[in-house]
Amino acid sequence: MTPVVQAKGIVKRYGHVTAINHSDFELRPGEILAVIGDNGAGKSSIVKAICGATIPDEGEILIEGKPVSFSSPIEARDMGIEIVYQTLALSPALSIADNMFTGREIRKPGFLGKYLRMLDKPAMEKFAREKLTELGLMTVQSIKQPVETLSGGQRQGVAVARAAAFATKFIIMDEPTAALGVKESRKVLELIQDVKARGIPIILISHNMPHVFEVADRIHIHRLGKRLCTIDPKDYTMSDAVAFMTGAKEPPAQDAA
Amino acid sequence: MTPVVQAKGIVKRYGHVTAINHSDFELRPGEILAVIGDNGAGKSSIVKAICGATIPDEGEILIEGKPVSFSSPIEARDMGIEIVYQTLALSPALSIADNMFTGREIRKPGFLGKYLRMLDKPAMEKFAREKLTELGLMTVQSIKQPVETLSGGQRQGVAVARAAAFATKFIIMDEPTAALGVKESRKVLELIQDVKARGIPIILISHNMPHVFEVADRIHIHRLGKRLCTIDPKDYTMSDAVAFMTGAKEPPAQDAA
Amino acid sequence: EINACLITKTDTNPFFVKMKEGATAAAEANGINLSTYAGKIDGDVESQVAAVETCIASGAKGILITPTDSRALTPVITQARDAGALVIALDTPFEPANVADATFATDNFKAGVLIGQWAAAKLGDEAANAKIALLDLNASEISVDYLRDGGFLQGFGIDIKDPTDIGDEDDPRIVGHDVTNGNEEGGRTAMENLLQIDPGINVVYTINEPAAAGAYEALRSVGREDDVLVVSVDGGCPGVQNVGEGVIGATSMQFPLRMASLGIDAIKAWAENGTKPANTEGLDFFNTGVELITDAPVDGIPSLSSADGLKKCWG
Amino acid sequence: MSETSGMGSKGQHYEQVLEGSDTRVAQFEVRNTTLLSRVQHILHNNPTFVPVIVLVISLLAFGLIAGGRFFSAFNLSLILQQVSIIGMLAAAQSLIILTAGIDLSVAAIMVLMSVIMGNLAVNLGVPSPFAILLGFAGGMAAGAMNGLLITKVKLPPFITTLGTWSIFFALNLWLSGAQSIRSQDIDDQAPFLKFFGNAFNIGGARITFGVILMVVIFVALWYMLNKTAWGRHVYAIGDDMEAAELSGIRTERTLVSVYMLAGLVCAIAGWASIGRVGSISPQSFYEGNLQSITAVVIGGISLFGGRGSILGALFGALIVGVFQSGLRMAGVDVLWQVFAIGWLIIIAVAIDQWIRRVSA
Amino acid sequence: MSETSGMGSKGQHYEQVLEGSDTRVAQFEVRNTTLLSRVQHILHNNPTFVPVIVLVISLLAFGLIAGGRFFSAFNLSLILQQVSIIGMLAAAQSLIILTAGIDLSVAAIMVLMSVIMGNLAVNLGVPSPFAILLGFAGGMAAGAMNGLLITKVKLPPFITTLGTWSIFFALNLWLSGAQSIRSQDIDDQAPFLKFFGNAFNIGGARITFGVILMVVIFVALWYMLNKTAWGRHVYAIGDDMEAAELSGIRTERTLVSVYMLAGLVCAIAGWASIGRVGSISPQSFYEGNLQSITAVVIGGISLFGGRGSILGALFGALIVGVFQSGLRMAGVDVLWQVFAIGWLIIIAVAIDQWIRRVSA
Ligand SMILES: Nc1ncnc2c1ncn2[C@@H]1O[C@H](COP(=O)(O)OP(=O)(O)OP(=O)(O)O)[C@@H](O)[C@H]1O
Ligand SMILES: Nc1ncnc2c1ncn2[C@@H]1O[C@H](COP(=O)(O)OP(=O)(O)OP(=O)(O)O)[C@@H](O)[C@H]1O
Ligand SMILES: [Mg+2]
Ligand SMILES: [Mg+2]
Repeated sequence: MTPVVQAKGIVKRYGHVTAINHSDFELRPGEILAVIGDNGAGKSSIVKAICGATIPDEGEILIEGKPVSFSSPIEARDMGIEIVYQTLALSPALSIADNMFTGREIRKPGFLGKYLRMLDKPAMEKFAREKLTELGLMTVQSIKQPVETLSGGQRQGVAVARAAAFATKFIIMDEPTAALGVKESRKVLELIQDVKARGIPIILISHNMPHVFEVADRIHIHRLGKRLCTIDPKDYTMSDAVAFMTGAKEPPAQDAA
Repeated sequence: MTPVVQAKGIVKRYGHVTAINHSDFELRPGEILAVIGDNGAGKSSIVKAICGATIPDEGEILIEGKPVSFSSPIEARDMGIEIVYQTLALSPALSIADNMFTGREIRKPGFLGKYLRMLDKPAMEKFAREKLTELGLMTVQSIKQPVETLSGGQRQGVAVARAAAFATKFIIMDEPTAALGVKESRKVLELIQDVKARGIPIILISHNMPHVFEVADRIHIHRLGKRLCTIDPKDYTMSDAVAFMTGAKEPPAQDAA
Repeated sequence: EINACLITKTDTNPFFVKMKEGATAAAEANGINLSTYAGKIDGDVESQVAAVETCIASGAKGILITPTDSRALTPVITQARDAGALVIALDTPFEPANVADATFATDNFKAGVLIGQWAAAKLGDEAANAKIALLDLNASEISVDYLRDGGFLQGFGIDIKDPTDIGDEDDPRIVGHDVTNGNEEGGRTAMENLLQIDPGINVVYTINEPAAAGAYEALRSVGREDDVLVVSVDGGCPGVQNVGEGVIGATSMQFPLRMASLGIDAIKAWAENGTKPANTEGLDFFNTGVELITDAPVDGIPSLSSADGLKKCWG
Repeated sequence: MSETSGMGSKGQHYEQVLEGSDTRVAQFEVRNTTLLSRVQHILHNNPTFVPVIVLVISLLAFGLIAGGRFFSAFNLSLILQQVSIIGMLAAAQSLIILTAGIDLSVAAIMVLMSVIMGNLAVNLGVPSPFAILLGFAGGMAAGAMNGLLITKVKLPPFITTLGTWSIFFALNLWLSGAQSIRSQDIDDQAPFLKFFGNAFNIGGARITFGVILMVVIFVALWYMLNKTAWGRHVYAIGDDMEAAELSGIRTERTLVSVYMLAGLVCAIAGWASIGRVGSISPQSFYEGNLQSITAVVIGGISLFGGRGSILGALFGALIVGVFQSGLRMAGVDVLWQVFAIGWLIIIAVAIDQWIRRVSA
Repeated sequence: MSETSGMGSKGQHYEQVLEGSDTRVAQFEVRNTTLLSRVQHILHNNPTFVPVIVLVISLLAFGLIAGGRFFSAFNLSLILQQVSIIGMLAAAQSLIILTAGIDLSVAAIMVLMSVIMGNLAVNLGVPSPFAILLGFAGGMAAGAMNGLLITKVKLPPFITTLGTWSIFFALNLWLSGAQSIRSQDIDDQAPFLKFFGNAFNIGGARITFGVILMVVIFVALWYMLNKTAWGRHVYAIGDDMEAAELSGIRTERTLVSVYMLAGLVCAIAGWASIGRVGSISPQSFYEGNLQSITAVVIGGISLFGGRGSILGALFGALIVGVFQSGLRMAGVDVLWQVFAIGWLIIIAVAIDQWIRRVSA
């Protein structure tokens, strides 16, 4: 089966800092791929390179076997790729509903929508409320509230809900549960599994080993700017994974795939 | 023993949103107090009220038995209170060393420092590098690097190192390990215990139950803007704590302290 | 080869644009190499100082300048003269005038007096009950502004008190002063404002013809265009045309082209045999003259018709 | 693997209890203690009220100071006329300020386009509607130049428009030769250029088409900003450009469209200015850039972008107009008018900040 | 409690392996492929080079166009003199722009203070040094007014200084009666006011004390910004105000000190301007605000605050001076000078952005 994403020899330098150092990457259809690694290992950098949020200096990216070179994340999004950024990418002064729909707003039916391009706010608000309820974000007091008035975790919930609602090809989640509470994290993990059940593969960056081992089909271990190895969580323990990623143990000799 | 911090009936409203709803708070000498609660429960709000970063609408705060009303976090800091904010509070364009020392820079000895007020940059850089090494943040390539070029976790490391280095009264840490890797989180927990061993109490907000149960002496459970109860981690299980904080179970009838 | 400089107040006012054209043409005819400079806006002393310095540095034999501030430029002008350049003030005299070697200027006060007298004569006995609006330049009250304004009022027969201060008069016939920035938009707004204070205004003094055109639009919009006397100063061709069409009752024409060409001639003479131009008898400057242009001449005030004016106008 | 014994079928052991967790949406009682804070709250939720109230207060104040004349229908309609051109520029400026930009070139574009329309129609005999359309195209091109420099070359808007302001101003002087086109010549050759100078009277008030045009422009832009996706994108860009980009807004395209639209509005204002002034003068509106910014900030639109309603700019322009008219009627020197406007800016924005403080 | 079996003595079971983890600091080889990107890198690490290079290039270019006269020691020193006042304003402006502010009132403060000094010393007979000190105090007071409005009333700097600009301008016209004080009168009554007009010659160059003063101001401010804690705080505030506040900087006090210092520098520039112009003219330097901003941005200081070196502003001012002088010498019309300066701003800042792009 052709991988959904295949990246070869990606390099990204920032001045004297090397963020990605000839790294490979592979996401297979229908899987949840966890990406783990130390802080600053280059995890965010490599997924950003895949979705066009940064443009790599070297290397090749194939999506479903076809070479792509995105110049902006919008191109990736138009292909049905959704990303939950570590920085969330929400507009603080806009409402939750507006944020959920940026770039794909619903217009009113009929003349108003077609010619006057009027937005259908009630429809968008209803949808947004439903998605937040699915995630169990019950502390959000009003759906018209500007995002800047939400707590850190509530914001993360909004970003995750948005990605899950609109992805068709794959989703990248960069530490989606970092700021979330126990209950909310659990909901996100459930959501990830729901998405997978819909056949959409997911790249999950996380520092939470129990979460990673619970949901991942494969684990990509990133170290010093490159892929060290990929392991199957059924074959290795969390201790092994942590040992590989921190350099405490040598990784297994890798097979081709 | 007089509590280090005692807060009574704190209220904070933002327009129509109630962030703190007549909440109490208590930190005892030498202890690690964990604060847990759902996203948006008001954890960040209450600790910000304690350290002067927000000014509560109602209520009373005593520090070491003396009523205080901070009008800015600088006043709290001058008393030896350090905070690691959820948003970190680092200046992106300044170097790691500059960030560690903002507001308490080291001046050159002698005439240069005294009359020309010249900074002793080498001394500050050396100190900063030591502190980061203690935390195990080995991926930081240069101490003169602007903070904006660090990964999310590296930044958090800088903020934690700064607080630990300078606190004398107590430290508030708002989710200090949220963005940290396994190794780095571990270092932060060790650091927290070191700080406690120095006799400095710590308020630790965290969503990570294993961490909380590992280090906390007492756990403050926050729910819907107020303190629901405080529990001793030796008397209750993680499941109990989670059940209380999510409203799945009624909290125990609270004793006076 | 003779180097010379022309430094005007701005490059945006048609008056100076024309002056520059005149000087450039005269310089070409006389084989003089002329460089031109200007301030960015009225009052831009710094640009003019820099321009004079550049002229000194480039070894100019003569400098023609319309000082943007008649008092401010003295030191640099003195430097220029020390460096051997003939300095001639055009249009606006220095204070004192002998800062420059010579001044070729319109008597702005006289220009005001002419239109003031004309307006008073035109109204006859009604002049005692006139309601006068004065549309001035801007808040800074520079010399052209107070000279023309004061000249007009004095010509009209009003005590102007401090001649350098606008608006200190207490004659009840004055409805008010407002500023126009010397353009149509400002003229219109100012006229509207003053009409609000007293709709019965029947004499309007304007700092220049664009302001007059704007004032006329305001009058027209309230149907008063035919029963108000609008007077102005300048003598630009569009202004003279406006006199012909009844927009402006009378205007005092000045002669920027003449100033410029006289200036160039003087520099040539200075460069060739070291002679300096002389002032007009009884004045501390060489008066390049003002002519009253109106199609409704009154006795005792010599004037030209707009048709004749069009032959002499400058732009 | 024995190590993972802590994990149940559904995550960590302690997560098993989540089934029973509370599912209600949080609700708290709302109380506002003092009258002042209640007013502050109401205004906070309806920020456009603030300039409206300032406007009403200044109207009343000047009514008292300057007397009944000030309140005549005619005088009030006159203020509208005087405000109309700066109002349109303020509309254009608002669009740009909402994207966290600033446009120092709006007045330069306006004057340049009116000069182009005039030169074409009056001097070169191009039919007026055609000349006007060319002026509109020019306005959009000027806006596109700003927009492209900002998005493609990544220059800050302040710098870009500081530069293009000089450029447009120089072009304007060059094309016009610093000469005005006379009102009478326009009447003869191309009266259509003065279309917006036409007026009708209702009950003593004289309403020019230009005033109507200003209102129409504001309403249309308000609709676009508040009821269409494009408008939401404009706000999102002003709010946080990077977040907007990452969340799927074509920020560059939207920004260029904003600058082009602003350029078009300026060109329309240029046309309207011919009707208002009567003639076409390359020297007028030199201070129009700062005046438009003044109107926008008095109207409560944040210079940091993303916050405020474009209608605020309309009220802001009216407030300045009322002040100027009122001060003149009260016989205040130009000098002190300048002084008063300075304080007006500071006080109006201070009130606005006080209202916003509620949420800080 | 059996549930916690997953936890060892030191955290979770899987954390036990951390003992063996790698402890080296990460190192990567550094390679820059093309010559262009290498240049870009060097400049990126030394951003002040950029305006220096632009300055050298423009000097060479105008040397070619305008011929040898341009390169004479006298002409070059003349450019320095011409730049000195705007240069000092640019120094004040830089301070403020580094805090992410902007000051539209610098030139107004400067002129107002020179008028005050002149009125006191020449018209009222106050001894010159005393008049000058009062002017300095006035400059600091004006700066304090800006600073307090910005910190206490929380107005954006653009709006504050737009307002105070009007206020200072009106005061200036009022105090001076719109009249200049003549050079001769200053010579008679208070020659010390002209101190900075004195000059000495070295090899054909004429260096005024005003030029020296400008350089001294820049060096002093550079030292303060880069070598003292106060300077680091200024950068931190410009970078992220909230973070600066939370990380223990007394942001309000620092900001007020910045505005007061800028006001003082403006007052000093006001004194120097008397020496430069020779007289005291309330109308001069009307465009000084925008010119100082132009110098600052051409010098590579970010309008968003926190980035750039104050020395850049010096080079920025020199670049503009060289351009203006060169264009004048080459006989270019003012019209086209304005046009050229417009492009200069855009191109200089575009180059600067290109250099910065390396890290984006
Ligand atoms: N804009 C930038 N400029 C310079 N260096 C950068 C930039 N962005 C990232 N880096 C560097 O690249 C390296 C990788 O960063 P990245 O954000 O990809 O790490 P990460 O694996 O996502 O870490 P974390 O788990 O902390 O999020 C880090 O050393 C960081 O300092
Ligand atoms: N500036 C603000 N304006 C309006 N509402 C706010 C503001 N700050 C916080 N809130 C609201 O107050 C409530 C408590 O927020 P707080 O940040 O204290 O939560 P928290 O317990 O720290 O959550 P998290 O675990 O997600 O960080 C939330 O509902 C939030 O929406
Ligand atoms: Mg990351
Ligand atoms: Mg929080």
